[in-house]
Amino acid sequence: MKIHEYQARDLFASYGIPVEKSILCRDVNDAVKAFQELDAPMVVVKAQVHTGGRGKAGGVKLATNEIDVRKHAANILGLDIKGFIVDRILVSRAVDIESEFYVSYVIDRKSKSTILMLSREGGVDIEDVAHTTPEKIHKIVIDPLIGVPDYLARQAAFKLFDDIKQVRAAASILQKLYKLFVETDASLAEINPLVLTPDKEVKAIDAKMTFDDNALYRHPKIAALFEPTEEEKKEQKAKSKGFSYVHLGGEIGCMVNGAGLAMATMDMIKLYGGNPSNFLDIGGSSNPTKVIEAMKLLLSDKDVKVVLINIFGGITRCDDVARGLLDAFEQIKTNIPIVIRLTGTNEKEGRELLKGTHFHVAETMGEAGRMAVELVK
Amino acid sequence: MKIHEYQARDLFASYGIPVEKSILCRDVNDAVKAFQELDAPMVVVKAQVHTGGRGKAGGVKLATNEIDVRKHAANILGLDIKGFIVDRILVSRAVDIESEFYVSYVIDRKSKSTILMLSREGGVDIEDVAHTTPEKIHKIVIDPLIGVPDYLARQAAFKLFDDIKQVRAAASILQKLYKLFVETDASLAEINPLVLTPDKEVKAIDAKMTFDDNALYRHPKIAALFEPTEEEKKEQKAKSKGFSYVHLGGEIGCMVNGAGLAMATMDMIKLYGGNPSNFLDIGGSSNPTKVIEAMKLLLSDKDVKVVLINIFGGITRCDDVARGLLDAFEQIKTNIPIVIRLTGTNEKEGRELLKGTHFHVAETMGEAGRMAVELVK
Amino acid sequence: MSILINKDTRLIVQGITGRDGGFHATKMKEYGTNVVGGTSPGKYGEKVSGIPVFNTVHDAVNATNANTSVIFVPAPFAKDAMMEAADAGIKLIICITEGVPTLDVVEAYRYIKLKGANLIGPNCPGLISPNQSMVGIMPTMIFKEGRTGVISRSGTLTYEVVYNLTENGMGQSTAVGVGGDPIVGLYYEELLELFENDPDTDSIALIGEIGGDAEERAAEFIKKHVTKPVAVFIAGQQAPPGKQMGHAGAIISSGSGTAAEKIAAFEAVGVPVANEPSEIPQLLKKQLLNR
Amino acid sequence: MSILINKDTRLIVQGITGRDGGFHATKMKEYGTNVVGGTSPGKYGEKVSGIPVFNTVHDAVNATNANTSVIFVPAPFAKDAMMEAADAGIKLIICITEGVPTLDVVEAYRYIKLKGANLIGPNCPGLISPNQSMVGIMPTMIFKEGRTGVISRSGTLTYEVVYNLTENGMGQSTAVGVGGDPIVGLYYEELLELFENDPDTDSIALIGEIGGDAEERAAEFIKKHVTKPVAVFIAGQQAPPGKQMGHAGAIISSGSGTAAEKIAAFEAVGVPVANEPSEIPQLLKKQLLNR
Repeated sequence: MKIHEYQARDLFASYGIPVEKSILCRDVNDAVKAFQELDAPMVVVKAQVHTGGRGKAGGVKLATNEIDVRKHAANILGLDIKGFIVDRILVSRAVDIESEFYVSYVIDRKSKSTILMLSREGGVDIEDVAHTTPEKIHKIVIDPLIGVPDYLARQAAFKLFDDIKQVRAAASILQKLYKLFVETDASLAEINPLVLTPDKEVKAIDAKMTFDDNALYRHPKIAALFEPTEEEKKEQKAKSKGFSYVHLGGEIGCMVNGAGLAMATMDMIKLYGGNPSNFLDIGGSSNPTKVIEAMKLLLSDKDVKVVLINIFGGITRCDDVARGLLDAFEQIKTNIPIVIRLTGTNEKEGRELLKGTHFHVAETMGEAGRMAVELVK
Repeated sequence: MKIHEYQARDLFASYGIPVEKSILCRDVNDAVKAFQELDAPMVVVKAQVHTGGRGKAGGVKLATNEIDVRKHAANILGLDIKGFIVDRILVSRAVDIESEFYVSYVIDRKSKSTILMLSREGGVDIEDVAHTTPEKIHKIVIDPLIGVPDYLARQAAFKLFDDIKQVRAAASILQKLYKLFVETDASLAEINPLVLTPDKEVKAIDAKMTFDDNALYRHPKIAALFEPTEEEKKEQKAKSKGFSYVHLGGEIGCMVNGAGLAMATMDMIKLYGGNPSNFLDIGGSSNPTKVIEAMKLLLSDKDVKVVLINIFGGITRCDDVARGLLDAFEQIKTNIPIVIRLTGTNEKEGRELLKGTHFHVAETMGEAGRMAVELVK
Repeated sequence: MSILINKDTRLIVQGITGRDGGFHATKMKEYGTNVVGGTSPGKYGEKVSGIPVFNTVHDAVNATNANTSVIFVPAPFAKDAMMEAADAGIKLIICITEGVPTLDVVEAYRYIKLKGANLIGPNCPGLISPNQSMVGIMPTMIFKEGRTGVISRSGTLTYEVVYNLTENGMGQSTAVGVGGDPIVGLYYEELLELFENDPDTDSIALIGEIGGDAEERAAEFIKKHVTKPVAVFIAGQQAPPGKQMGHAGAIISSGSGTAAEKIAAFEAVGVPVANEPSEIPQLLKKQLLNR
Repeated sequence: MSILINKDTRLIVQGITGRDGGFHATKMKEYGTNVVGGTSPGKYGEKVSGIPVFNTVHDAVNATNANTSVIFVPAPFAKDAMMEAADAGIKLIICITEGVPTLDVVEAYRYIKLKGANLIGPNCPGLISPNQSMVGIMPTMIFKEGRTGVISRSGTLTYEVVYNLTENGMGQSTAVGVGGDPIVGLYYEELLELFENDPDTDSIALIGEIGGDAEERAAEFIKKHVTKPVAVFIAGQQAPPGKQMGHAGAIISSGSGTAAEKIAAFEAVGVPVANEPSEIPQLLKKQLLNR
């Protein structure tokens, strides 16, 4: 789950990580008031959206006077950044910067632990640094039973700074950030850039955090920060009913049990020249109610011209699945052609039950894919 | 460092460990007021002293009415329990007890970790249980990197209880007690007895904690609970000057560098028929100021008839030590005979310097011991 | 005959008195898995389908000499269950539970390694050595004893591949679903090594997915250490970047983890990649014939 | 020639820019110990008696290939220093610092074992293999190269015993002061085993103290595993129960840990116990002659 920069800054501040004073604004007048209140020679006006690349999209601007603040705030509010419409901006004291650094904690699949990533090349796209000069990114695997003791924080901070005072300041930030990471079940906690000011202070200038969805149940305050997009609301609704749904935009609706099989089905549609309209995983069981809910969601997409149902009968047998589908489609009235492919336990019995209905029945995934693509034309 | 039961109870309560309501009293009228305030059918009046065996000494009494409360309070206040005069009593609700259990966390030298000890034989002297029926005491070594996770607390609680509700209650107490133990750097946290009441509640009826002196610097609130005895004050004063002192009561005063050598010196005095008056370890260095302070402390004991100084010259050489002693005894006027034994680096040079002084100079520990014992007669 | 589980497997089921635990314990026992016990605190003395229930894993191990455990407890308790199993001396821990917080898995995994044990899952279907032992929630009827090892990040997709293998006369030595979460236990490299060293495995089917770089590392590992024929299928060629597909495993992070990259990695080391799951059997047969 | 340290020891001094660290680093170097570096955060580039200073143990190990570390940092930082050494790959860690909180030692010790390293101390004088290497604060001039191993819980008492050994022509292979705190690293059993297996050690002097039951366990261990002559001295026969004597090691808990019990334990397994430290040499010589 993503949160906004200003929310992450609040979390940073509550863990004692030094961030500049900033004020969240929802309109131009608020921004001007914020500028007055901050009483700073220069401020930065930043779009608050759940995506990166704000700078390149014109979502981050410096201002030294009210006129500029007003102008930038007006321009940024309402801006479309990668499909996200800016409805909030953050007005923050601008800091003089001597040098910029990169710091993050992130879950690492390979080491099966949290890793701390550090670089003296901060402020830019860290992916670029990773590709062009990987030696400039330091990775330290954190032992979850030990965390970040003083010596490790110091050792890491020496990768960024040479002066012991700055090392101590950075080490303290690294320990606090890890504490925040662990105590909120984050999957990413990033400071980019961490800066050194001309008067040798170490500060976090940006704040980015994402959280583990599986752990939100034990962090109600963070869960409350969730702001779903329209698409995400649809996906959330699906999830609450026990299935996963992602809208894609093609014309062949898919309903599959299992995420891997669902992706393989989409791939197959493409292989045969069609376009999947969605990813829809109805999970383990295939009871009629779930099928009805899933089909309704699927058919609410007006682009869908054909539906492909691909079910692997495992613990639930194919004949039971077939009966479930027949029950379900008695309640769903649709003229859209339905291709059904059933494999697994008792598949012949299952297919037998579907014979003579309006379903197009396929034997293999390949056959089903070809039939669906053909029916679109 | 020891604390009183009522102080340990406060710590228990602050960690959510269930203890009965109780009130500390310093005089009889307080005790009567406490009885009224508790409004309980029965109370227990307990002496608060830094030693065990209160019950046997008459320091724990039950009362059901004001007259008895007054009587017991009057009897217990001022009682001498193993040399400790009772100046405080705790008046506590008395609980009906169905069964009694023993629980403690303690530092274990063998496993080099904290161990949890549990027994269904609570309320009695646990040392007796350990000697007669060791199989009734369960010991669980705690991994300091893991602590006491739910499963371990449950596993331990099943050693005491069979009913899952009581197991859950006890498991929660075990986790809280460990947290308290670790967060206060305790060396012992003991509940004896932990009881099951007739209405199936699990409660701590007594509370005992001792703390690691080395860690008191980071627990100022606990350090503030220190109440030294007169002897301890003497020892504390010595410690603040860089040496260790324990009063023993014999007639031969000892001043030695190193705890092991000091004990060996005491043993030797006994071996030759004398009685050491004290243990005094002046530690690594032997500078005159320290020697003067140590000698003053030693001579403040009027039973001392002879002083034995046993110094091993290691990094500090014997000739330097001899010079230091000569300097020191120029400032200390005493008629008490002083036996000095110097061994180690440059021992001959050292002994040479002491020749012709009023010191009795010995070559070996044995000789020094014999000389000191002889001089007492 | 197999890797990880076989006739000597002595299994306990953690959370056996729960709905899922009880159902699958029964299924596993029916299949012939040697289910020696189950755990559920406070339910000592009860039985589930004739399987004795214990209060703790420690008690269960003491009483039954179990060496393997499968976990069906709800997600908030999964970390504790994994650690309890490791602490009690269980050497192979299979966690079926889905939705376990990632940092819980990180911590439990560290502890399990510390205790010298192995973890499969969480959020996995388990594993099966056909006709010997099934631990998890696999649909046993589609499996057949044989000489192909199967490793998969996916559930039903595994079954699809296994179904095709079985239909084509290729039985399985062992099939393992490693689980779809960001952090799971045994993965491609460890399992490839086990299959490479298993005298009763002739060929290996590997089913990957978009997200992470585990497939790329597997390709590298195969190049260096695997001599037996391997065939691969990668799901998610059509997944748009940054979209989460059903489980956390299927997410493409910007600039890496795409199906195209993974397919290229395998092809670069001479491992054939199937266009459809149904192609796996012939890709393996072709290599077996050419040996 | 020795146990634990020898000519191959490559030592770093943690806290080398402190008063004690600097003083003893110089002393150790003067004795011939191969002191390859020291650490003090932020002091990289400085030198102490010609010894280069590094910011972290990690850096020091990378630059010098050190295998041993001695710690002189103040007590509140000792735990961190011990863990830093273990994490950097140091295999023998000697902590001289006194006053380290017990639970800090418990945690550091666990981590050191996890990393496959060994700890001596804290609150110990260190160890010496005469004419090869001295690590700690031992008065080197009283030691002489030879074939007697010395293990002791005490400081100056060790020197007393060593002095008597040297005076009686019995040099030392290695002398180790294990430290007087409730929890310390290597102890009687591990050291007895090392001396038993050291071809250049002929006999062993063991110096014990009241408190705990380590001496009793050592006696049991000697009975089972030690064939070389051992002589013992136990300090504290006159200590009253429950009194703390100078350091936490010397406390008698009620009902166990008395000198009498310890002496009885050794005598029961045929190990002679000296009445005075000066008797140790003859107790060993007698056994060596009777072999």
